[in-house]
Amino acid sequence: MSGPLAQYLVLAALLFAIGLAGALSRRNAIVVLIGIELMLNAANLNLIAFWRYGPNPEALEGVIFVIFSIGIAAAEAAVGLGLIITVYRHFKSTSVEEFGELKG
Amino acid sequence: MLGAGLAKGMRETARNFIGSYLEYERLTTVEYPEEKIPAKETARQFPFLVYDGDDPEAGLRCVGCQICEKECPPQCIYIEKSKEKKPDHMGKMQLYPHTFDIDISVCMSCQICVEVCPFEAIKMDTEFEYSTTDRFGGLLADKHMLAKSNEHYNRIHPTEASAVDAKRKNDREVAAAKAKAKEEAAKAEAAKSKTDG
Amino acid sequence: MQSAFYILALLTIAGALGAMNFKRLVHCVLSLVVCFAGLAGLYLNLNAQFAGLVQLLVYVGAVAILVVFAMLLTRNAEDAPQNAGSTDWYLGLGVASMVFLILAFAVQGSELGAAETGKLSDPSVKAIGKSLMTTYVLPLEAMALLLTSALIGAVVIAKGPEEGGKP
Amino acid sequence: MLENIFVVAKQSVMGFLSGFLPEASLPFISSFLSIAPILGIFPLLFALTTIFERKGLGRIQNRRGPNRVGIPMTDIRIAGFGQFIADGIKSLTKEDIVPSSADKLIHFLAPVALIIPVLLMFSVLPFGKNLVPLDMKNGLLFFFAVGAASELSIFMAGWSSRNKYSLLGAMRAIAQMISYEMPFILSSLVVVMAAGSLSLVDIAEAQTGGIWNWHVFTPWGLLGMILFFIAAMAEANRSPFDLPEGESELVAGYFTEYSGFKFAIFFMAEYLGLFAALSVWITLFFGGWNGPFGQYSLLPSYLWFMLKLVLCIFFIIWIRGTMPRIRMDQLMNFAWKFMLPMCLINLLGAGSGYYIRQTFPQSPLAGWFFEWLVVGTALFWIWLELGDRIAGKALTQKREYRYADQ
Repeated sequence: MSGPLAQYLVLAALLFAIGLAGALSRRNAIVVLIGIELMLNAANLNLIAFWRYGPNPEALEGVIFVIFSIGIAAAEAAVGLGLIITVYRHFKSTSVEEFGELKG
Repeated sequence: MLGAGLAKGMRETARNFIGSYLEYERLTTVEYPEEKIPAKETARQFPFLVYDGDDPEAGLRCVGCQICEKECPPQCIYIEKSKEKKPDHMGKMQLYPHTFDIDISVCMSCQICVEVCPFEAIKMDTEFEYSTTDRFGGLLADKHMLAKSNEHYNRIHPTEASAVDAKRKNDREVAAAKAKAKEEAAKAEAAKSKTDG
Repeated sequence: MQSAFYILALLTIAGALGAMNFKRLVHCVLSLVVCFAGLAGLYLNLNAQFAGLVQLLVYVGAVAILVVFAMLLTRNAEDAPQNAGSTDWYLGLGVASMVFLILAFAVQGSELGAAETGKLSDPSVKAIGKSLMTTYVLPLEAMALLLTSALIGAVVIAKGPEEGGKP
Repeated sequence: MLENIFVVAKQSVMGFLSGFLPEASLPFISSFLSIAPILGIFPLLFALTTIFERKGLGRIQNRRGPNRVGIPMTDIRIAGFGQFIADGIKSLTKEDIVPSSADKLIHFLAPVALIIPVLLMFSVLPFGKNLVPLDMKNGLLFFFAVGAASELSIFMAGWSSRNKYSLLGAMRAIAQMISYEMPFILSSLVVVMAAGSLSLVDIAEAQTGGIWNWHVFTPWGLLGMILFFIAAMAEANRSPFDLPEGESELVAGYFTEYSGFKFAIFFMAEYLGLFAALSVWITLFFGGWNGPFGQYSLLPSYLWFMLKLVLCIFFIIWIRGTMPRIRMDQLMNFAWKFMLPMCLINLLGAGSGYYIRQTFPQSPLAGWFFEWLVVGTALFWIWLELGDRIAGKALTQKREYRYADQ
């Protein structure tokens, strides 16, 4: 497959891979969260690209899906950062290695 | 109601805004170099030397006693006494200052020189516009710059100056009376010695 | 439109790489903002105006600011050293490149008809709003509930125990 | 004739240029011709506002304000209106100081990143009939989205200076702008509901036909107008919400470490953001470029717009001369406990007002009357209750000091 849709899909794949690499290899919990946000955004880009170059752009599924996804990402960021702040209060660090001690 | 206080405040500021164009008295400031607020009677800026009569050289009240020089906290006064004497207003022979300099840039307007002067010779002026482009020479006031007439003193501090004038007049009268009494006593002494002798 | 795509794609990828690789957390966040702005530009390029502007409003205006706040509240951890060359790093890089290669091959080899739609549809906000209120009203309500609970949850988590009271 | 003078002028210039310039360059020339007047007029308005503000504040405090600087080398003073040129020259020629421990790149980028979104905000504003640089379907959303981007620039400025005053100012600014972002957007939604469009051009056109069609003369529009104004003042860090740059406690807030022309850019960005917010305020509630007399327009539409904008500028100067700066806890309480519920209730009021008017299709006057009677009374009552019970208490309560009172 080639053409504009493939371009967007490859770009989204690259974005997803960068986010994944960051989320797996960085230690700071905030950076891990940023990586997860990047992966979510890659998915959003896919949705929009499929909607635009798909067979039926008159239907609004793609855009609506993205709007919901953005809303969920905002909620996720708020809760995730709240958790990070709480853990920081306890361990005085935001390194994900500390988080391992949380297991019961 | 929320906002009522704001409306009240805005009415007040609007009244100020319009009023400041209509009523001159509302303005609390003047446009300085063109307009000036006359100095208050109790204002004090920098010292000056008082002289009586028309001749600043002859009428200078200062006798060069150097008390002010010693008392001045920032030490901005420099005095050199004269060699010869001349009579003061009571006829007593006194020295006078040969040199009398005040460094205005150092003076802190504390008025201690005025407080300590026993001859009512140094007073505080209300003049403050001494700005100059010459930082060192321009702010060093010498005897000629400092000497100002008793009329000037009466004009800027009328209450204080009239008290000083009355006191000096009284001093003069007392001195004259004393001199007269002394003269009479001397005359009587002479007459007595004449009758005796 | 093609040159705009390349510029925006470059901006997005550069921003994403920066967000994952800078040492300072603040630089990561600012780089992330560049990435988000690039994505918003891509959405606009794809004629999804509403989605692009919402992306800008929510991600740049809210999520990035939230991350900034979290960063400022956890200030001691500002300079977390990155362990380049450790096992974690190799693992992350390896998995990520595998994922990318698989996805890229899948996309290239896909038989999916790349429907070159001639007409550009530009959905009006009215249409989006109407379908949100009719077809998708249930997800919308669920979303509202989720956001409310997330708001309350975040406040409860981050507020911590009451001062002087019981923990 | 006068109405379309700018449109005609641009068309004739474009027609002239298309004769010998290559085809590909024409869109750029066209954009440039649309942008250049904005870049000329609004910074000039900013410069004039600084001098008007100083003179106005002076008069409010029974002073004269600046009245010295006129034409150099002469005694002509033109009532002090040479001041802004002197200020401009001064800030242009001043030394640019960068703190040695600052994050140099971000410190340099912050003013640039601030002025770009602020200028972008102007691109969707309808300045007159057919005078809009970018007629976007989602113009209002664009305005809010771009405005949200300026928060981050303020954070960049505060953080990169490595100064605690800057950082505190930036923290305050972000907290304030995030808190008032929601009332800012929600209070404008009533107009979007009424006009059925997010395009500012459509919103302005929905209010043509005389002063009684302006949204401010409906109960929800009046309330929305007040709420939008308060939120806009807070978004623009304008007095009485100028805590981020509270001179008495924070030196100058987030731009403490900026000098010379970078400082001037911060200053200008603040005022330009304010003008943009006021322009949206005018467009949403005061008829935009519409004159108040229906089809007897008297003045060209862009002059009506500028007249309204200048009146708004005088109004905010008046507000600044009246109100003291409020406290941080008051600010937050007011945003979350009063502004947000009030905006949500106002949305309800706008919806019910719409249905009340729908029930009187024959006589708009009766619909208007009943709308005021029902919705207006309800909103006024809620304003009183909420204002006194919640906001009044929050605004007047004594502040509790955690450490100082012991």
